[in-house]
Amino acid sequence: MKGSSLCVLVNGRSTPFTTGETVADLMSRLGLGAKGTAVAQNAEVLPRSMWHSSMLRGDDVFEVLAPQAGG
Amino acid sequence: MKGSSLCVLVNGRSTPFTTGETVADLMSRLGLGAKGTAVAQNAEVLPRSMWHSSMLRGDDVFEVLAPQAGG
Amino acid sequence: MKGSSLCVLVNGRSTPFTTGETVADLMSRLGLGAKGTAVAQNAEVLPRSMWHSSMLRGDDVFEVLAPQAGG
Amino acid sequence: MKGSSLCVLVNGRSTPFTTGETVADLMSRLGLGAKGTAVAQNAEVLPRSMWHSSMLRGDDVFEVLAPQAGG
Amino acid sequence: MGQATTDDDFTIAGKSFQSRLLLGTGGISNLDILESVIKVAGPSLVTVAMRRVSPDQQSSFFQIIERQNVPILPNTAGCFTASEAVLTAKMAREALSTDWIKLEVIADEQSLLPDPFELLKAAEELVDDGFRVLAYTNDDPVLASRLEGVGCSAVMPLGAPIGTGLGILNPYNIELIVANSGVPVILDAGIGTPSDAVQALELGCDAVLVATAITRAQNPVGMAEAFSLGVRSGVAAFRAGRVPKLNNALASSPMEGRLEISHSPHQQKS
Amino acid sequence: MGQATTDDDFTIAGKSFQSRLLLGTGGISNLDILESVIKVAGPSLVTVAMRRVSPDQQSSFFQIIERQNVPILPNTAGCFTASEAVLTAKMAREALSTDWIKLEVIADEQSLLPDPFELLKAAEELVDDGFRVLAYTNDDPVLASRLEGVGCSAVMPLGAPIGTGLGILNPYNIELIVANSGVPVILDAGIGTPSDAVQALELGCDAVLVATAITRAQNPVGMAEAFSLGVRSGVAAFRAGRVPKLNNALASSPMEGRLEISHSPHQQKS
Amino acid sequence: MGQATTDDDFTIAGKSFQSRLLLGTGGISNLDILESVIKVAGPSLVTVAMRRVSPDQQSSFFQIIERQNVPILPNTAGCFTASEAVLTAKMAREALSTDWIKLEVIADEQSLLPDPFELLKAAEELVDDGFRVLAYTNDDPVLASRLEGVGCSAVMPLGAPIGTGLGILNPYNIELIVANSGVPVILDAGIGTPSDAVQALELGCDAVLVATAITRAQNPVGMAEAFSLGVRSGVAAFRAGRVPKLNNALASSPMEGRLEISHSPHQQKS
Amino acid sequence: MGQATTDDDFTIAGKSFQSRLLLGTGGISNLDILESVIKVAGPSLVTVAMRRVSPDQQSSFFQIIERQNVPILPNTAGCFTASEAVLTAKMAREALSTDWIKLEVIADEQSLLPDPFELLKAAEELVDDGFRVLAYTNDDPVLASRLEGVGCSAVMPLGAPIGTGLGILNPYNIELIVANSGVPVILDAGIGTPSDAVQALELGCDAVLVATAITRAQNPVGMAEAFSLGVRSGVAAFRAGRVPKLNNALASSPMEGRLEISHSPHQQKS
Repeated sequence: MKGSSLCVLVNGRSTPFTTGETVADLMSRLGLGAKGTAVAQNAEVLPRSMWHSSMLRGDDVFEVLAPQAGG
Repeated sequence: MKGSSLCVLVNGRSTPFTTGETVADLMSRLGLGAKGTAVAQNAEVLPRSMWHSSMLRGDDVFEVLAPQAGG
Repeated sequence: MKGSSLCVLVNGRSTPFTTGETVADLMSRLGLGAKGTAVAQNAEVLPRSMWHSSMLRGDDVFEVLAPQAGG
Repeated sequence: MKGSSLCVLVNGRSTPFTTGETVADLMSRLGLGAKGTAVAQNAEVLPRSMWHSSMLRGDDVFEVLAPQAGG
Repeated sequence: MGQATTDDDFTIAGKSFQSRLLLGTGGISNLDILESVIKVAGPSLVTVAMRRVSPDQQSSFFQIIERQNVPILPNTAGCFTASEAVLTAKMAREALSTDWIKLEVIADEQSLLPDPFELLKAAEELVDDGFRVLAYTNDDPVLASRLEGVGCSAVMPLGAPIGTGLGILNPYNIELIVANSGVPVILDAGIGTPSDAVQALELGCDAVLVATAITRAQNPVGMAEAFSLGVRSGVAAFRAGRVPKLNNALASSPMEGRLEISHSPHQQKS
Repeated sequence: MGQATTDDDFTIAGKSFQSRLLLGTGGISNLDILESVIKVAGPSLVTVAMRRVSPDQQSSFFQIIERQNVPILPNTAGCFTASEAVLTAKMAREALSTDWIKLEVIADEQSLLPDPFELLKAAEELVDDGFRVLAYTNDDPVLASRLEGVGCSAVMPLGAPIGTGLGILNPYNIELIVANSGVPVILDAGIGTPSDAVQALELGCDAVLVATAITRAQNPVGMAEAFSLGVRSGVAAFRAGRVPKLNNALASSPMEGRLEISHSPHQQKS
Repeated sequence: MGQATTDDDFTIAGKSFQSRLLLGTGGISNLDILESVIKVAGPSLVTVAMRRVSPDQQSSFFQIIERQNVPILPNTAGCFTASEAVLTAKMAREALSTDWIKLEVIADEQSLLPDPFELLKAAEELVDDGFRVLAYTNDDPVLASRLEGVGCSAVMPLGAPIGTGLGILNPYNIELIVANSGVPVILDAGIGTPSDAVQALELGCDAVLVATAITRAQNPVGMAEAFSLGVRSGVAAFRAGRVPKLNNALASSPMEGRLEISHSPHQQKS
Repeated sequence: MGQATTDDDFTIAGKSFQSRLLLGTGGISNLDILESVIKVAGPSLVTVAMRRVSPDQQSSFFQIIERQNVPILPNTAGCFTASEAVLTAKMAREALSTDWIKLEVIADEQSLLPDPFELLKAAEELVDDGFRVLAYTNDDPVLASRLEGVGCSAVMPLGAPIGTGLGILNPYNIELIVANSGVPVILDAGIGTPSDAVQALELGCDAVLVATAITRAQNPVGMAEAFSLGVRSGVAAFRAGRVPKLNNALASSPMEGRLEISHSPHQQKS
C-alpha cells in the first residue's frame, strides 16, 4: 500500500492521510482539536496526551466530538 | 287610515292586511299554522282557539314559533 | 321611667345605663373604644366624633366591632 | 438408608414416605390430586400421566398447585 | 342522590322515567339520522328549541319527533332575559301542550353560560305560572339550591360550556350539588363522550342530557347506542357502590400459598 | 387500536372474543357471589391464580369456574422472578390444559409493580416454550413495545397500581401504547369504577381486566352488570368517533330565528 | 390579563402595588408568628375581619397589624346578607379609615360559598356609597362580569372552597374570567400550596390572596417565604410566555452530529 | 425526600449544590441569550450534548459555557444503545475533565423515551468505570430503584416526554419514586412552566432540570428568572409543610363574634 492511497474516516467522512501522520497532525490539519474536544479512535477514547504518539492507520475510524447546546 | 295601508309584523317582517282579517286568516294566508305552532300577539300568547275571533290591528306584532332541532 | 331601669344592648348583652350617659361614657365605662373600634347604634354607624354628643336611649342596640385575624 | 427415615417436602412441609411409593401414591395419601391440580418435582413440572411411574426420592421437593381466586 | 328512586326508574315532578338519558336534538346533520338516533338512544325526554317558522320548514322536524312517542321537553335556548324565556316557555306550552320546560337563560352568545339573575327570575315566574321547570344552570351549588328553593322540578348543572365536549370540569361542585339537592340533578352540557356520562351518574346525578356529543359524533347512531349503554352502566355503578380509592397497592391474588422454587439435591448432583 | 377487528369481536392470538371484559376473581368474599358475578359480567376470560393446595380447599373454586364455561386465563400473580413465573406458568398449563398465561412478575410486595427485567425475560422464555403470553406491564410504551417484540400475544398495561382503584393515572401513555401496538392492549389494574373502563376503551384499548373494582364493590353482582354495560359502551364510543374537545362554546340550538319581544302600541296606550 | 401593568406593579382602583400576594390573617396560632409571617410574606394588602370586641382582646392584634405598615383590607367575612355586609363594611371604614373592602357574602356556613344575589346587591350599594369593592366570588365568569359591571374594583374568584387547599378546581373558568375582565382578578380561596399560586398567575390572574395555606402550614413563616417567591415566579412566568403544550416529543439536544460506532478493522483482526 | 439535606443545599455524589435548578442548553436561538439565561437562572449544573465538530463551530458555545463558572454536566442525548452511551460518556469525560454524566439512552426518535434495558446496562458499566451517573429515566418506580441499585448518583424521572411541556403527567409515580429513593431525585423532561417545577419540588424531588421551557419561551431570560424563583419557592414549600387537602370548607375568619343587625325601636317608630 502506498501512503497516498490511505484514508481514515473522520466523523463519517473519508480523509486521505500520509504515512507517518499522527492524530495530532490530523487534528491540526483539519482545524479541529480546540479545547473541549475529544477523539475516539476505532470506538476507543484516545486521550489528548496520546495524540502525538498515535499514528494513523488505514481505515481508522475517528469520532471527534465537542460539547454543544443540548439537553 | 284606510285598511289597505295597515300592516302587521310577523316574525319581524311587515305584512299588509285587510280590515276584518283574523289571526286565523293571516296564518292561513301565510301558510303557517301547522300542528305544533304557537302564536304570540304583542308579546302575549294567543291560544289557537282564539285565532278565529282575534282581529288584526295595525302595528300588531306577531311571533309564530314551532319546535326545531335544538338543545 | 327611672334612669336606673334603662338598658341598652351592647354586642348582644344587656347593659343598664344612667340617663344622660353618652356613647363616649358607655365606651369608657366598658373599657372599649380603643383605636380601631367602630360603633353602630341601631344598625347605623356612629362616627367616633359623635360619641360625645350621642345620648343613650333605652333599648338602643350597639354593635362594637374591631379588626381581628381573619380572611 | 431405611425407608422410614426418608422424607420429601410437599408444599414446604416435610412428609415421610416409604421406599417404592410413587407420586400418585403420595397424592392419594395426602388427599390431593383433584382435577385442576399440577405437580412440580424439584422445580420441574411432572405431568399427571407420569405420577404412577415416578418414584419418590429422599429430599424431593414437591409443589402441588391448583387454581384459586386471584388476579 | 338527588332523589329517592326505586329500581332503575327516577322521577321528575312526579313522573317516572326509565332511561337516564335525555337527548338534545341540535346539531344533527339530517333528520333521517335523528330518527335513528332517537330509536337507538331510547331517551326519557327529547328537547326541542322554539324558533320562528316559515311555510316550508315547519312540518318535518315536528312530525319526526312526534312519531317517536318520546315525551318532548321544549327549551328556551337562546333567550337572554327572563321575559324572553317566559314568553318562549308559554309559546312552547301552547304549541306542544306541555307545561314542562327546560329553562335556559344565557348571559352572552360567546360563553353561552347561564345568567344566574335572569335565570332565577324566570324560574320563579314560570313555577308560579304552573310550569314544571328543569333549570339549566352553572355548577354553582348555591344557585342550584336557590333554583330548587323557588320550586324548580330539576336542576341541570353544566359539566362544561355547551358544545365544548370538555367533560365535567369540576366534579367537586357536581358532587356538592348532588349532596344538597332535593330534586333530580341532570348533568347538562359539556359531555363529550360516554365516559363523561358514566362519571356523572357515578357522582350521583340522576340523569344526563346529551346533544352535541351524539349528534355531531362521526357516527351519531353508533354514539347514541354507546350513550344508551353508558347511562345504564353509570346508574348501576352508582347503586352498586364503588371501591374506595387507595393510595397503596392491594393484591387481588392472595400472597399466601405461592410456590417456592427449591432445586432438588438430585439435580444439583448432576 | 391495537388490532383490526370486525364488529364487536376482538382477537387475541387468533382466538376471537366478544366481551371486552376480562374478569379477575380475586377479592371476592364468597364463592356463590363469584358465580353470580361471572354470569352477569359475561367475561371473555376469567383469571385464576395458582396456589398450593391443601386437601379441604382444593375443589370448590375450580368447580365453580369450570361450570361457567368461560375460558380460564391462569396468571403468575405473586411471582418475583422469571424462573418462578415460568414454573408457575408451566404448572398452570398442566393443571388447566391451556397454554395461555397472564404473565405477572412483580418487583416487590408493596407496590406490586411489574419488574421490567424479569418480566421481559419470562415473556421470552414462555413464548419460546409455546405459550400465549398476555403480559401485565407498567404504562411504559417502550416496555410494551419490547414485550410485543419478543412475541407476547397481548400487552396489559396498568392504569394504576393493583387494587388502588385510582383509574388511569396517565392516559397519555396508554394512548401512546395503543398507537404503537400491533397486538391487543388490555388495560389491567387500577380501574376503580366503570367510567374508568369506558375511558380505557375510548382511548383505544381492546379490553379491560377488572377484579377488585367488581369483587370488592359493595354489591359485586350489581357492579358486574355495570362493567358489562360499560365495556359495551366504551367500544361503541371508540368506533363511533367522539366529538373534538373545543375551547369555546358551540350552540347546540340554532341562534337564528329566535323570537323578539316587541310590546305593541295598543298595550302601551292602555 | 385583568389589567395593563408596567413592570412588576399592578393597580387596583388607581393604587399601585408591587407584591402579587395578599395575605389573609385568619387561622394563625399566635400573634408573634403572624408578625413574622407578614414581614416575610411582604404582602400588598393584609385582610382583617371585623368582630365584636371585649375589653381584654381589643388591642394586640390591631397593634401588630398597624406597625407592619401594610395597607389593611377589611373584609365582611361571615356575612350572609347584603345588609350585614354593608353595615360591616361601613363599620370597617369607620374603624380603619379606609374605603377599601373585601366583600364577602356567603350562602351558608357549611360550604362558605358566595351568595351571588346578596353579593351583587351589596356590591352595588357599597360602590354607590363610595367604597372600593374587591368582591370575593365563585368562579362563574358571568357573575364576575356582573360584579365588574356594577363597579367593583377587583374580582376575587375562588379556586376551591375556603380552607380546603384543593387548588384551582376549574382553571378553564379562571382563564375565562381573566380573558373577559377589565379589572384585576385576584384568585382567592382554595390555594393549598405555592404551585397553586404560581398557576393562578400563569393563568393571568393579577394576584392571589392566601390565608390558610400560610397560617396553618406546619411552618407558617417558611411557607410565607415560599409564597412570596412563588408569586414573583408566577408573574414573571406569565410575562415571559410559556412554551406551548405539544402532544409529541421534541428533542432538546440536536439529533444531528451524533457519534456512530464503527469498530475498526484493526480491532476485528485481533 | 430523596436524601437528607441541610438548609437549602442538596448533595449529589457528595458534592453540595445550592440551586435546585439544572439547566439544559438545547433549543436556544442564539448564544448571547444563552449567556444571559445562565446568569439569571443561576443553575447548579448546565447540561451539554456531545456532537461531532467541524472547524467553524467548535469554539463559541464551549467558551460561553466555560466562562459562566457553572459546573458542566455532559449528557448522552441521542444515544440508542448502551455502547453508544458509554463511548459518548467517556468522550465527554475526556473533553470536559468530568466524570459526571447525565445518562440518556432512548428507545426511538419519536417518543424519545428511555430504553430501560440499555439504560440500566449503560448505567452499570459507567458506574463500574468510575462515573457519577445521573440517569434520565421514565417514571417507573421499579426502574428508578434498579438504577439506584447499580450505583447511580441520582435518578432523573420524566414528568412527560422531552419537549412536550405537558408537566407532570403522573404525580403518583413521582411521589413513589421520591418515597423509595436513597439518592436525589431530579425531575427531568416535560416541565412546561414554573408551576410544574414548584410542584415537582413540593412532591419531594430534590431538583428539576429545565431546558425547553426556558430556552424556547417567548422571553427566555424572563423565564429563567421565573424558574429561578420557582425552585426556591418549591423547596421552601416542601420544607414548610403544606396544609392537608380537605373535602369540606373551613372558615379562615372566625364565625364567632359576628355582628347582628337589630333595628332599634326608635327607628321603627319613625
